[in-house]
Amino acid sequence: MTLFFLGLGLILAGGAFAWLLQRTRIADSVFALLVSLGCAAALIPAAGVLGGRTVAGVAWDLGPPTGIWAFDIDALSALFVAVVLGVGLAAVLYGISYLAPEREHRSVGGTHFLTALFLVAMALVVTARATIPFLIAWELMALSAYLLVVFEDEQREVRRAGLIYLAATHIGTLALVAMFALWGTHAGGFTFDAFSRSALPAGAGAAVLSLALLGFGFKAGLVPLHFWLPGAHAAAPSHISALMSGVMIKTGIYGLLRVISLIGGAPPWWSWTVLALGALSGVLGVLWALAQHDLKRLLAYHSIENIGIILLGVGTGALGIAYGRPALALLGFAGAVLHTANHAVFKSLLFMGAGTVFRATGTRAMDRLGGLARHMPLTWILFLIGSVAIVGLPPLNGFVSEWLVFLGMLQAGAALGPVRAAVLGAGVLALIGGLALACFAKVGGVVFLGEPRSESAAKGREAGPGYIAPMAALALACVAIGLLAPPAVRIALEVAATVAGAAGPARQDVIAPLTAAASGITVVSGGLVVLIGLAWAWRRMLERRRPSAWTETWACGYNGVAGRMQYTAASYAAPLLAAFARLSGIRVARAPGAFHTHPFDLVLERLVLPTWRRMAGTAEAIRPLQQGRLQTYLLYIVGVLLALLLYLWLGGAA
Amino acid sequence: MLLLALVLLPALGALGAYLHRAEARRTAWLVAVAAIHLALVTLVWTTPPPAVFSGWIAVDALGLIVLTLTSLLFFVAAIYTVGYLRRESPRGGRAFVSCVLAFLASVSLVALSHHFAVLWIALEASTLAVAPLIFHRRDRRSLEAVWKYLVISSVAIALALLGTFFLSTAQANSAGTPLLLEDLVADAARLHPAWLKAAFILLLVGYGTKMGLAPMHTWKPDTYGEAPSVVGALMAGALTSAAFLGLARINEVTTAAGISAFTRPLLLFFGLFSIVVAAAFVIGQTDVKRLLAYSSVEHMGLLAVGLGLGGVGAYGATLHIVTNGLTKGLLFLVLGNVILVAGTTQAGAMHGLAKRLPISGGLLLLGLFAVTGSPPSGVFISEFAILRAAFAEGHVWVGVVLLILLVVIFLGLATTILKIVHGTPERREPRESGWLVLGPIGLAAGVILLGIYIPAPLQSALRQAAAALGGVAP
Amino acid sequence: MPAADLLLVLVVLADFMVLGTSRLTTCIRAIALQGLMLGALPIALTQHWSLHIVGLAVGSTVVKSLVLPWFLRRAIREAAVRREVEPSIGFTLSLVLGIAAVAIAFGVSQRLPLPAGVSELLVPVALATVIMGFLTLTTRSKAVTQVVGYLMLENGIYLFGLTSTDRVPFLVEIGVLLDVFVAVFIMGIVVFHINREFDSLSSIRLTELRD
Amino acid sequence: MIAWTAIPALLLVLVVAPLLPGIATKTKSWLTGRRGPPVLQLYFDLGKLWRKRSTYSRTTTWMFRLAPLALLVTSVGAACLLPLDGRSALLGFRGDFIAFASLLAVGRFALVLAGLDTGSSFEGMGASRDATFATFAEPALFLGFVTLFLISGNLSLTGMLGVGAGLLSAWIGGGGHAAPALALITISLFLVLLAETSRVPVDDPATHLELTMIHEVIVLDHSGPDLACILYSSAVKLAVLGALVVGVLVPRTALPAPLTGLVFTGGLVLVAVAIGIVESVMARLRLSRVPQFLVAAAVLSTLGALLVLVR
Repeated sequence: MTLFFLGLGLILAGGAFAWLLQRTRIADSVFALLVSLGCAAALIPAAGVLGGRTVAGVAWDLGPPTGIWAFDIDALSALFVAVVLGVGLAAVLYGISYLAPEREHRSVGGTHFLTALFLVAMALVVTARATIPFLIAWELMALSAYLLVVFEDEQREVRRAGLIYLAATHIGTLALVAMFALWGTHAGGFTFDAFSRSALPAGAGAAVLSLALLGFGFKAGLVPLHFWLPGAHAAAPSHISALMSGVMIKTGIYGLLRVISLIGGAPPWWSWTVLALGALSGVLGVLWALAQHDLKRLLAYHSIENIGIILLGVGTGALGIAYGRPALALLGFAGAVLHTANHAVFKSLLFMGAGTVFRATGTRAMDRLGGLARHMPLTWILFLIGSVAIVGLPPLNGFVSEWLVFLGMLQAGAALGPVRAAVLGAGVLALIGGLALACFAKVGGVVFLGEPRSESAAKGREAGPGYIAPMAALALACVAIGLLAPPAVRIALEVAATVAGAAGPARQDVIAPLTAAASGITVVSGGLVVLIGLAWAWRRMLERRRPSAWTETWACGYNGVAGRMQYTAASYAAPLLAAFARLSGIRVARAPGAFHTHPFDLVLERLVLPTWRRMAGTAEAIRPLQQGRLQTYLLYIVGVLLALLLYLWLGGAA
Repeated sequence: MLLLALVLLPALGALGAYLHRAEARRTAWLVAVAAIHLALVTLVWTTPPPAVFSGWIAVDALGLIVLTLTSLLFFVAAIYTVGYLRRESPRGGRAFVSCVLAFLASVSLVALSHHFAVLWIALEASTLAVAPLIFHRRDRRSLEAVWKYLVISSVAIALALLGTFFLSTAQANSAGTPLLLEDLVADAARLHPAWLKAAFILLLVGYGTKMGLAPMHTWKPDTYGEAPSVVGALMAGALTSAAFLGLARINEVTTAAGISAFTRPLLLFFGLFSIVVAAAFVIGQTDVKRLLAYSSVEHMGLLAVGLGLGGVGAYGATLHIVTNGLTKGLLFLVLGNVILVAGTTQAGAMHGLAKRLPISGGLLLLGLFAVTGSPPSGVFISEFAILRAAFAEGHVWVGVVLLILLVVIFLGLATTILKIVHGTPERREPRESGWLVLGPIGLAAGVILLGIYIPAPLQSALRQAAAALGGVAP
Repeated sequence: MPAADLLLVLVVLADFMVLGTSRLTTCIRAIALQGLMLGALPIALTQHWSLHIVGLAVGSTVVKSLVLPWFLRRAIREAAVRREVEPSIGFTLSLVLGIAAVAIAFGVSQRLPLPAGVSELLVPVALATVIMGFLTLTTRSKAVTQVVGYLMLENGIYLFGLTSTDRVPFLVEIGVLLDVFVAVFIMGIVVFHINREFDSLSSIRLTELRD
Repeated sequence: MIAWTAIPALLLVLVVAPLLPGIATKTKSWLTGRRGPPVLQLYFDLGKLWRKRSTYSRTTTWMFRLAPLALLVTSVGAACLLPLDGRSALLGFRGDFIAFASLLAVGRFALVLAGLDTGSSFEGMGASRDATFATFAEPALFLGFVTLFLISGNLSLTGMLGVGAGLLSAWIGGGGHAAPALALITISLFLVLLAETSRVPVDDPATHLELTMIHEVIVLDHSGPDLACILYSSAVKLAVLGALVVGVLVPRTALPAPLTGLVFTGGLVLVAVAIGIVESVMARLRLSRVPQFLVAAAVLSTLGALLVLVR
């Protein structure tokens, strides 16, 4: 743990230097160096735990009311620490290049400091083992993220997105505060140890679990608590979007898993709810992503989708505990944690790709992009790797975790009793996969392929190594996890075992065969790579013998293609969205010779904002209470006095 | 003697300030008195002095907490005043410093008094000391504000006087010095319950009005809206705490007399009602000072709720006195900086504060998160304790309502304050004056420190105070 | 005792005078009169003389019947405010409510267990005065009348305080008196400013600060 | 995990595959009273295309050239995962059916990107439609697998369709409602086959109007060996999905080895004939109706799964 805290200290110090030295030339290098060192140092204990060693937790007693501050790294924490700091390091390094052009306009050093703080807070969230440090880390994370989101606060949209984010996260935090208050009251202590030792009465247990779902659900961004997410992710600088989408929302998942492990399982109704919410988030997230025209908003909605997939895993695992099927629990949780890690990697990669595109072209509107593959080949390949991974296709990591989630749900079908119904979730997951494929084909095709749709897209040029290297590292991770499926699956299962509380031979009975099966994935993925590579070599050899001709696109007799004539993102998505009718969340504007679709968030604009307006209206309606006349104010006092005397007279005097 | 000095020093200081003709000397005088007062308070912590005037003036944990808060806030405010008076030189500056010092004297007396009549006199005196300060700007609006403040406060405090008389009537059959806190508590069983209850009601209305519990809070937005920011900080941080102390004192008596079943529901009701009203008026509030006033109403409500819940809630309420006081001081002073450069209290007319005044902007943001109870601010710790009490004492619905209202209030506050912090500023200001930011920085540090660690002496004081109020420390 | 009862009746009559008149000067005169009765009451009520009683009587008389009325008169002298506008509920209704207040006060006092040795009229009159003070405060719009209402309220409470004169120390009563004095003093200054600042012929509303 | 015995059947499929579209077309021609192209037409086409050189648009990138190869590799790869000989697949492991579906998806992903790579709105249109319909086909396919899993209790395709699947006993009324469930998913898988291989009523391979085409329009710009790859891959995909249908419909674990190959080939031919029959009796659906068609397939699969679930 010393190494861990030392690492976090280094990260913070790096941030502080970046801030203090921001006018000097060495600021960036010092920042990069210290953060790299810090991440490396803090990752060592985490890697050790994942490798099977144990770390001794620490606890300081600060006296009431903040009580004991305990920190510990178990397998679950270790995985999340690895995600936070691994992806975090890439994001920070990317951020240094990404923010460099902003240097003239604003305090970049301050942003770097906040980023470091954000990282540290997240690392503390996943290692804290007592209420107060957890909540403090949680809120530091939420607030530093807020400050990072409003980086470009001169834009109205950004401010609005920030406010909505802040409101959502605050509600979530309060739900957690209530959860801990309730839990601690019943457990007689506020450390996680006390929680795990106590048995909650049924009513309190239900309340704790519901509040956990609300509080962590807001952070994770599951439908319908997701409404803050697209705006905030789109508004933030890209490396922050990467961190938020890739890492921050996962702390919600961490929270759910931690609560499950502390309570020792959840009742069926809760597990089914999680499963249903996962299905809902998955389908609606990807559907709404499909409707977006803004690259980053689209990616943000995909985070909701992937949170849905993760929740399908979490729900399956919880069902496994609830119905006493440890194998099911292991598989479900393993799918969830592996997908969490995977999503962190490829979603950060994608957001960085989007940021690179934004820096190169100055726009995020997909209908103004196109043809970037020619001038930005590296960015395109890296983005493509991210896309293939997120769609869950071999040979990359997304496939491995979706495979686990699928297996988990099918495993439910092998059981007896009501839990069997979970098997139908496989159909939902398949639909999600299909929609995601359609969506990322759209993104890749519209943004990078074809012809540029605007001047700015035509100007796009390849980014420097400061952008490419962090993305390449993440892409490499995607490939590595995809090809080395067996160890990844084994680690995920070990982590899942800590969540499920499974131990001993039962656990090995599940882990060994699955790890073996995962080598099948390696064969498929490796085969795919090798065969396509061979086919490509062979085809090029053939081409050398019969050289190809180069001409215009045929386009059914039209002369060539012009940028504006191409299929747009909106028209591409139209048939799919039409099939989902109103659920798809687009407003269609038709005019002779013109067709526009405007995506909007169903929950935000149909539910949240109207509710808020109604509340504001109610508040407005009682304003006349404070209408300025002194006599009326005095009447209030008299009225209160009389009412109280009446109370005394009627009830209290006896 | 030390206790008397705590009251007499600022009282004589007030007279002395009036004799100084040069403004610079007056402000130096002010800072000096504040510093000495703070030093004396520190002395009280290290060597608790004996009671004087046969126990009428004494120091106990609860009083000491309020006294320290007041002294600390006053010191910060005094430093701030140096910068403030440089920027905005008021007419009648002489009266300003004198009244501020008189205020310190009266609030110190409130904190030290263990006699209900003395308590009343001191609170009334503090009311009157503040009145000229509100009228500081001498325009129509401040005239209206001071008039409303005076009438409502005076009427309320008159009711409190009636309550004090009732209390003495209730004591007719019991032994001990009339209206002396210790004797009332010691012989509480023989107090006449009906008179005691009536006394509680009147004191609740009287001191509740001084605190600003809804619906008796009506003077608050007007007063805070028109008073100079320094005065706002002192009122919202110290004066309301002193008024709450009055309520806490009678609560000590009712708890000892065993009529909590009668008093606690009332405290809960007024507490929650205050928070409801605050929530309703915070939404869409465009005047930043009125916004803070309603926030103050909310926190007074929280204090009442904590007291009404008992148990850990009493501890939470006691801690909340401190955390709320520091936070309110921070917010008022920082907003004072904003108003000094913007020349208005309308949120719509200020934006880009984070770029215009980076330090104040950051502090305002911090204050916003602190006052809404985000960890790691001390306010969070105290609110958490109150929430725990709601669950532990079986008032789950109180906890639920509280949480929902806190969300609404957060939204209202955040909407307005973030509008000020973010955006593009009209122009940039030169470097911020140290006098104007030093105090708020100190307060912010204090608020955050209390959210992480509570020093041992304060901890034991809180424990004793909670026990006196019939509660327990967590 | 009869002297005390007579004084108490006069106190109530002064209350009604305030409620019934439209002239500000009459109001102030009524409150001055009431102050005089209050000054006399400690002496009339007491059974054993002491410096405490005398001091209280003198202090009250000076503050309540001389200084404050004089000060209020001064406050309104410069502005030509002489008449109270119609109160928001009308003079007749004000008087009727005043009578109701007296009735309620008597009804309530029947139920309150009082320490022995106190005039039976004292508590009802105190309560009636408090209520009528509130009535004045909440129905009149002129600032001066409200100060008068506040004084009535204070007088009622003071009357109640007389029930426990022998138990409340002298120092306290002087402190209370001083506070009331300063309060009215400051109010008077504000009234003076109000009269100067706002058009004295228009009805003074003071409702600019609102939400 | 790897069963080399599956190689002959695999080779058989790879060789026979181009025959199936020919048979389908021939059947359709016969039924509509025409002679139609020869059954081996696709072999001729492939041969001709192979000898030509490719023409590329200057708009396109390497993606355009990669797609045909990816399609080829993934189709063949999918074939490796199916127990074509009725016993075991070349490669089998727990959850390999997910890899099976995903491999087909990889090919489609590449093809859709290649379509968008040309910058032509015709191919964009085709890409959009292909992606749309594939999306709706996916749940039907997976729920089919789910049903097979529920019946067999096995998580690999070999276990679901080949050795140990117990499909035969299921058909003849072994466990509860297994037989009707199998019938339902057979239909469902056949519908998926029609959609995935772009046949009537989802798409008309014979159409010549670009605006109504789906599959054909994506590959408008492909030529020479690239087009040959695509056409061959489509045929393999048809054979693979056909083999899946045959595998469900005709469990062959009990048959002696030589007979298996014969029965299997016969089954594939029958599937092709069935496609031809459907093409001659049905018209192409309106594009907006296609999702409904595929949802219907998914509903059939779900129904099948439910039948087994509630046993």
